[in-house]
Amino acid sequence: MQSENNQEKSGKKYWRSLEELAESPDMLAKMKNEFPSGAAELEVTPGVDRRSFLGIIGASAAFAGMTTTGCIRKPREKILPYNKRPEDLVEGKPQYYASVGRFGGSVFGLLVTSYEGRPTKIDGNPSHPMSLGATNTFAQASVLDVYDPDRSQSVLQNGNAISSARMSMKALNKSLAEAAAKLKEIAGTGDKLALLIEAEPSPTLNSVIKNFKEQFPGVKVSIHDAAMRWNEAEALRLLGFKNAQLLTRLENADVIAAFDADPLGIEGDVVRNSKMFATKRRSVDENGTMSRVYVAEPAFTNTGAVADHRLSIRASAIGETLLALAAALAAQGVSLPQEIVTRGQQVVPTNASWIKALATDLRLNKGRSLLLVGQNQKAWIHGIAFAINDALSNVGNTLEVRTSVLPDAIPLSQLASLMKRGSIDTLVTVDANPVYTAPADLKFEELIKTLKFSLHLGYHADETALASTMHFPKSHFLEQWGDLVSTDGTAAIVQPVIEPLFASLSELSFLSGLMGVEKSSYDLVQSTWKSEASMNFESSWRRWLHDGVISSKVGNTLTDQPNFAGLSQQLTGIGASPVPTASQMELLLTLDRSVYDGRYANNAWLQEIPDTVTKLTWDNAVMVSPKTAKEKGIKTGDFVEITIQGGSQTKLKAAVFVVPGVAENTVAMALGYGRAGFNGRVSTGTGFNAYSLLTGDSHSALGVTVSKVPGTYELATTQEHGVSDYQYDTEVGAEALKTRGVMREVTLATFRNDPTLEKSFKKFELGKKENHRTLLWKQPNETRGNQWGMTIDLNSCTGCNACTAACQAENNISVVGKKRVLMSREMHWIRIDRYFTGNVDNPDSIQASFQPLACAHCETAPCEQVCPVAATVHGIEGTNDIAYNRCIGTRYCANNCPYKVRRFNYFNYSKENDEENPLYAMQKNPRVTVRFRGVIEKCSYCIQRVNAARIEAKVRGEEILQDGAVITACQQVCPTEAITFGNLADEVDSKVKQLKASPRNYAVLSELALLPRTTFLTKVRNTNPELEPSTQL
Amino acid sequence: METSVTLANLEERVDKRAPLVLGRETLSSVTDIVARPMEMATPNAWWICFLLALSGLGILGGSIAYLFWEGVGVWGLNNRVGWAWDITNFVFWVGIGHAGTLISAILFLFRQKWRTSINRAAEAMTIFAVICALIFPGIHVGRVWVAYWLFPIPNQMAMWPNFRSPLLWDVFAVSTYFTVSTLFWFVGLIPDIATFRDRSKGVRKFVYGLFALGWRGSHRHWLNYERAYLILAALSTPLVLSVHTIVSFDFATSQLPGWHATIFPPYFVAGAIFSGFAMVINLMIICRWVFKLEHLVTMRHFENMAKIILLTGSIVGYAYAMEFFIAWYSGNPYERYIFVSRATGPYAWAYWTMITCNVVIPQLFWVRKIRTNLWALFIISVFVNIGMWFERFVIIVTSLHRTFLPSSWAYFRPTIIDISTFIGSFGLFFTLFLLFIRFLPIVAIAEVKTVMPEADPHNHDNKEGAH
Amino acid sequence: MTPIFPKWTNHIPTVVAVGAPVVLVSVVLFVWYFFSPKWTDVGYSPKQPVAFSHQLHAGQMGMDCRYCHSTVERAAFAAIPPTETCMGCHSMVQAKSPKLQLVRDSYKTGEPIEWVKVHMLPDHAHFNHSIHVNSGVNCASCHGRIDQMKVVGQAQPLSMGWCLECHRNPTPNLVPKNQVTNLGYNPAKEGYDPEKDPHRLRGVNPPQHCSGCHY
Amino acid sequence: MSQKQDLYGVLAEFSSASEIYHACEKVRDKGFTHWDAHTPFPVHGLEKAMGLKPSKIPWIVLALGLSGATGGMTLQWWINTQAYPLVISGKPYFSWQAFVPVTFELGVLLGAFGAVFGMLFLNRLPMWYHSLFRSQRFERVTDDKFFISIEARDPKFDATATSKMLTELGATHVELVEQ
Repeated sequence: MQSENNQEKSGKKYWRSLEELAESPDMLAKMKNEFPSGAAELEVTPGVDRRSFLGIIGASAAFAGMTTTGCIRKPREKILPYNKRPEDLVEGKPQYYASVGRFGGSVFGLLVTSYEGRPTKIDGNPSHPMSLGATNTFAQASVLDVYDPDRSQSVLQNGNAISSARMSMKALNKSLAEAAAKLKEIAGTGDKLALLIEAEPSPTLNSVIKNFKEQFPGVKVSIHDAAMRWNEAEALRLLGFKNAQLLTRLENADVIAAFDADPLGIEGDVVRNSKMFATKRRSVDENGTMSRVYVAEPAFTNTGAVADHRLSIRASAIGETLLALAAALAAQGVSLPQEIVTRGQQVVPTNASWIKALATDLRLNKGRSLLLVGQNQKAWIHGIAFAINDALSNVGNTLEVRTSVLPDAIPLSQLASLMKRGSIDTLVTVDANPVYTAPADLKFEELIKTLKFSLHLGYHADETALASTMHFPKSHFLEQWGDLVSTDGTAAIVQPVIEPLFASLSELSFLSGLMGVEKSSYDLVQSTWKSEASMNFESSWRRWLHDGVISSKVGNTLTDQPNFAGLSQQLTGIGASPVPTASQMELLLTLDRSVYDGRYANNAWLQEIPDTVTKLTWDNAVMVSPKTAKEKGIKTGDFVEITIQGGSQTKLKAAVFVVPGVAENTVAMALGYGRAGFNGRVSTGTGFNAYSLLTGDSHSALGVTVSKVPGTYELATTQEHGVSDYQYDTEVGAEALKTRGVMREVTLATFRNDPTLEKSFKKFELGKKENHRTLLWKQPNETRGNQWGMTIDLNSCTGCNACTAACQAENNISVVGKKRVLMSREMHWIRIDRYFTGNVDNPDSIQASFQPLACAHCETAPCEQVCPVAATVHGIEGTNDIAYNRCIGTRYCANNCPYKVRRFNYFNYSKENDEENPLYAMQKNPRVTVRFRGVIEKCSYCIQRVNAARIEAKVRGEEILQDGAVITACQQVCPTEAITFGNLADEVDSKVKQLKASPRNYAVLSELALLPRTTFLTKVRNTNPELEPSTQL
Repeated sequence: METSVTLANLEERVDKRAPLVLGRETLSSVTDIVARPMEMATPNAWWICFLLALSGLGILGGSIAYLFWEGVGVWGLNNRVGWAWDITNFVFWVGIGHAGTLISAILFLFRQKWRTSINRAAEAMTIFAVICALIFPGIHVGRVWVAYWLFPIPNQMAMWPNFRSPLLWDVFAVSTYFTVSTLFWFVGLIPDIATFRDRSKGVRKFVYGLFALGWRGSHRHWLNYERAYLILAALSTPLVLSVHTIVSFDFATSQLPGWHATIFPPYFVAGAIFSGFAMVINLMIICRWVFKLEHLVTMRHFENMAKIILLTGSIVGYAYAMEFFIAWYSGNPYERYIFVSRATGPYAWAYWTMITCNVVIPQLFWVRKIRTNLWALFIISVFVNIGMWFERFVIIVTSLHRTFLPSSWAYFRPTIIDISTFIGSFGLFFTLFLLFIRFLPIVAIAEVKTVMPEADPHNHDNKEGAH
Repeated sequence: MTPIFPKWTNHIPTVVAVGAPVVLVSVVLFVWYFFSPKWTDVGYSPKQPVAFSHQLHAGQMGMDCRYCHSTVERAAFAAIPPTETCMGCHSMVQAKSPKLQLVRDSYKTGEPIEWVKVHMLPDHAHFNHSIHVNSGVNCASCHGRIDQMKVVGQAQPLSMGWCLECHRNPTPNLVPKNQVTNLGYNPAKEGYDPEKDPHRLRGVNPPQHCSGCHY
Repeated sequence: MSQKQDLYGVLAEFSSASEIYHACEKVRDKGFTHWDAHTPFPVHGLEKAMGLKPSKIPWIVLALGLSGATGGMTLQWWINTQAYPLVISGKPYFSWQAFVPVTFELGVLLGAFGAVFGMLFLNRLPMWYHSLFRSQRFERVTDDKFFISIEARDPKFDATATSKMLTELGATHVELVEQ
């Protein structure tokens, strides 16, 4: 399906025409012509088509009973054919390009869909080992960043654009040359020069930096990136591995213990981890076994949510708990370094039984277990974890030590102290945004302003850009050449899909430009890989681009024995940490699941994606557990003031969000919001800047005071929304859930004793089960060909939201904004319902479960019979269709939908979106109608993909589609393969057919005899019999 | 005092009590009494009320214009609660309308002579209420400009409406109801308009003459006329019952807990009559006082209406209780929960307002003193209408905001436009009603005459007019 | 005294009783005919920037439709040929003709020629050329005898009802695959029976459900 | 004679329901055919006194009502099974149960039309001009007076004799009315 890439030849002309376009004053107007020339027929010209289309409807109102399209002279539409059609481009047919990207500390392969040169969607590259076809929310949403109207569009000098006119590539290169000259003059040999980069594992970048060092021998290289695993690297250094990193192999792990770690959420190679983790969860169907997950964490993460046993424990206690675990293991005869064991014996753990059970489980699963520690934890804690993994001979099986591609560099804190001392007076920042993301106590903004000369390359005119002497616009990774290496050493080429919409530079061309070298990043990348090529470079280059993977791996696995001497020294003086109290609380700062470290703050999709656990959109908040909240007398929406004791008396006023699962007397806050220094039209006014509380290297601080201050703040959640009392609703909801068979969950033990699960589900069945499928009437037999159906495996779903993001990208779903989410008018077609179970007063008993829910395409859909104009009726292939243009908007169907999955366009959202962010329209998928004011919309089972596949099949002369011929957007993206879509009428059993035969298969609200085509696979918790199951299931 | 009142035994109890027309009124004096409001110089009170009503109408116009311009989003609705004030107001107004038809049609069939002096005003109220009601389903749709798709009109799309949808049944039921009520009302008006043709001069004479259709009291006409009137009454009776039944189908035929209930049709009809009569009382008390109709609209009329309110109010109360019982008895957790949450959840305040106004307060009518006291009558009737509006609100909103999946629970808050649209609809109603009392006979003159002793051809002890 | 209304007014009811239905029927018929796409859309033939004659190219010279509209068998949309296609011949043929000035300019400057769209479907109706062509629906079924048009005009209403007519009974519009671009081909006259066509691998069953075209 | 031509008939005024009742009985017995009674309100039983046949309205209503109902059901059947059969909630195409309400409403609607327009038709209304409107006194027919009119075209009619008869029957006033 990927088309052989040859931009170089065929693309060129087409791109240049785009380049002119980028320079022209009114680019949008031109884009309408240039871009979807063909797509003019494919209704995607920004706004226009839909608007004229609305016009048509509007006018037709005047002609009662007549056509909606005829009876008025339609607006004169133009067709603008290509001048020279690029090779292998067929108007209206998508093209797929392989590339690679770095998202939240993970590098994985991508497959970019593009229509007439517009990238419209990003998916995972199946042949890339770190992606295997899946992606995450960040990757899905990053396509929107290309069209971010606030992306930096010109060079800034001391924070002001050097010219008001639209910047041309020529002008940009000119000022780059000037900057280069100035840099040479000021920096000289670079003794006082520093280069600040992000943790980007790119060989070509490394070679460029090498050259940079040759030109400026004295230059200090520093890395500042939320994804940078300093503590892990430091720990490995202590153990004798230079410049190394860890690669997790969850596919081999039967017991996973995560301590304040989130391998399935935002830490490390999330996509691959999830893929591998899921194989050990879905296996419960094949051979009745599955992995067991223990999690000890201060606040809910995706990993914590899927845990079979979850300990709600404050961040500062992770170290001692690990020591205790080590001791417990030693007691069971596992040989560990003496220093660790003795330390461990001194600790008096609060959860001895839990630790003992875990120890036993780990020991029994030697070599098949894995202990993980979060990146916020200190180096020595990582060291202990490694020691334990080593003792359990997990290293090599579930864990690998690999050489890192990153250049060795100093952390930001050291750079800052150098700057303070004045031993740095020139700074070149690439991509990083330290002014916003640096710890508050570094006062980085002041520091950077003291410098003689500072350069910045960034995608946005962000805080650092404004503070620096000069800022240069960076191109999106879909607009530039480059290369990236994954943790497992897989290298891939970053290949452009579109010419930069605005004059901008890649890191490579920027740095080489500063060295006065006129070299295109394309040549730089090629020269890096010349050596790798087997015989004919040109052909292997093409193959690499086509596959999206470079045949040979970079770096290697380190197998030499760790040396614990260094670690042992670190442990001296380590003991039990002080326990936080209501007056002296513990602060926990986490990376955000929507905006990461703030870099996605201007991405409307991500801002509106409901957080996995809190379901919070457009904001972050101070999260406290219900117990603590009750004690402190604060509730959701209240304002509190957080004060860091000691050193810098930093304060922050922020709103409270009460949510179960947060450790006692801990306040947790996500970073990346409240970017006062950057006024993006999306990011402005969202959340509170938690960086102002970040001091030192650690993301958790002890002894902070939290005091209620007057005033309240409205937090927009997509669950329990708008309710007067959040607590009331979560609790009543959880209570109600016990009697409703909506979210079904059993323990593995129960499942084994009751393989059909009939006994376990008895309490949920209303009336006789056999009646749930019997109807009073005879269904009309219109059904022929494929019969579409879907199963969603609740056992592997980690609630990561990737499906929601993918669906939004695929189906042109509008963003509605905070005000309307508050009114519960969000438009997501697939939402992930989060349910808590357990007793709010006992944090350890709290568990969360996820249920992705979209239209279930009921065979006896209640929505259909109530529509007065037959706008939503059944398709012959068992889909519940909506003809948007037939809908008159009574909302009766939405009312009558028991799953509440129908969404109404209360305003002309898509039009508003286009007016607010003029470029967004270019992302629209031409195969899906853009909805307009006053119509209902909902999941269509990606009917556009179904139709495309059917048409292709019919053209080939086939009737029935093979299993896998149609993959829905949510299924394609799902990193845990929880979603399966396929043909139920398949003779040879399709995957979905088999899954529906599983005893775990159940229909939500089956007693209503809706015969939904989407059913769910029961969640199974593999609880340890030695421990009380956290909740009675 | 009597313990139960049924329409059947109402008549002879009532006849024992008081004549239908008080004082020494003659045929022509009756005409004069009714004619007074139309022939007297416009009272200032009328002008003040009319201006108030007009400004209300203006608010309605403004709100609707804004709604059309911006979209349905200007209301507080959301993806969980897709209907709220819009449909509440619709059901509320349709309900109000029912009393009119009940008085004119059903009481007519039951030969309830006492209806004659109030049925004209009541019918007018019906028509105006139904006009107000018709607005809401009209403007609540997302794309008003294609609302005509609701009617089976041949079109290039070869598409037809879906006759399985209760909403489409509504379209037919309510529009039929409106048409038939209007015809019924006009037929009743013909002889009286003729009366005014013969009383008035100039333009008025011409206009009345136009609408009198040349009525000359011919008894050959009366023969067909009475038969047609009787049949219309006979048709309207099942019609009025069907209309609110079908309105209740909007909810009953869905499968939402709190909506899906077989008890709805009778319960809705009772509720409609309940609120309708309350409205009639309010209106008649005012008209009677302003236009000195004490001799035609007697306390006996009010007392009868009060009794009907008492009866229907109790029926409604019974329905509320029965809903709870069924919910519990069904053993269906969803049903059980929705009713518990109505009484205890976020909307408990609305629920208890409803109970107080609809079930508790009307019980005061057991006391004769209260049901014969105009002030009490007026205030209690107002409460009844508040209660009935809340009944619809409770049914629609509380059911929608707590459906099957706890994840989809939400809360509805009205916006200023919700409120202004509702208030505006009263403006429309009173504008029409004030015009009516100014230009048309608010009492059916010919009918009142038939219930006077003079009307009986065999009444020989009456010497009136004999020489 | 004299009555309000003169005697003749008594005839009004009769007149109305007879007249009203007549008026009503004629209004319906008027709307039925004049408001339908058959009247409003058919025959729309705007002036094009370049006076390209299909009659000449497709008709007299007998060029195959697919020579220019090359994507029609592969894609949803039958692409208007890029300028280079025109120049393929016209760099030699009529190389100097003033009629072709615009084409030559476009070829030089790279600015596309702004053709005016003739066959416009609403945005929410997804029509796919490839499946129709591959099912053996003759171009003329929807576009009429393009090969006889000097200036292209809309030949069919392209209304939903019109689409459905064929989707409910496609047979009359089916021709042998190799006759699809033969606009003159008349299956009825040729006695063509799709059932018996050996080259057809599958029966033609066009969708009639909403999501067949609207999504 | 010409005078006879433009004479409509004789109009007699009575002042109470009972009087006109008895007067009508007499006129009926005299065998007049083209005559009528005019009253401000339907006087109970006067049709007997006048010997009128029962109204035909019910038959008209029945006919129209039935056609309305059948039409309604037929329309729905045609749309759902012939015009464009659609699978809706997996219900049968012709789910007649759902079609009852509309059928009923259409029946009632046409029935009501039958009643109203049937009545107007049988009464030959609207008839804005009528000879009786020439009489000044006749204006009170819609207030409190009762009238009997006997038309000149009645074979038994004789201007003087008929007027005399009516006076004897107790008419308080008798006048001749022109065409």
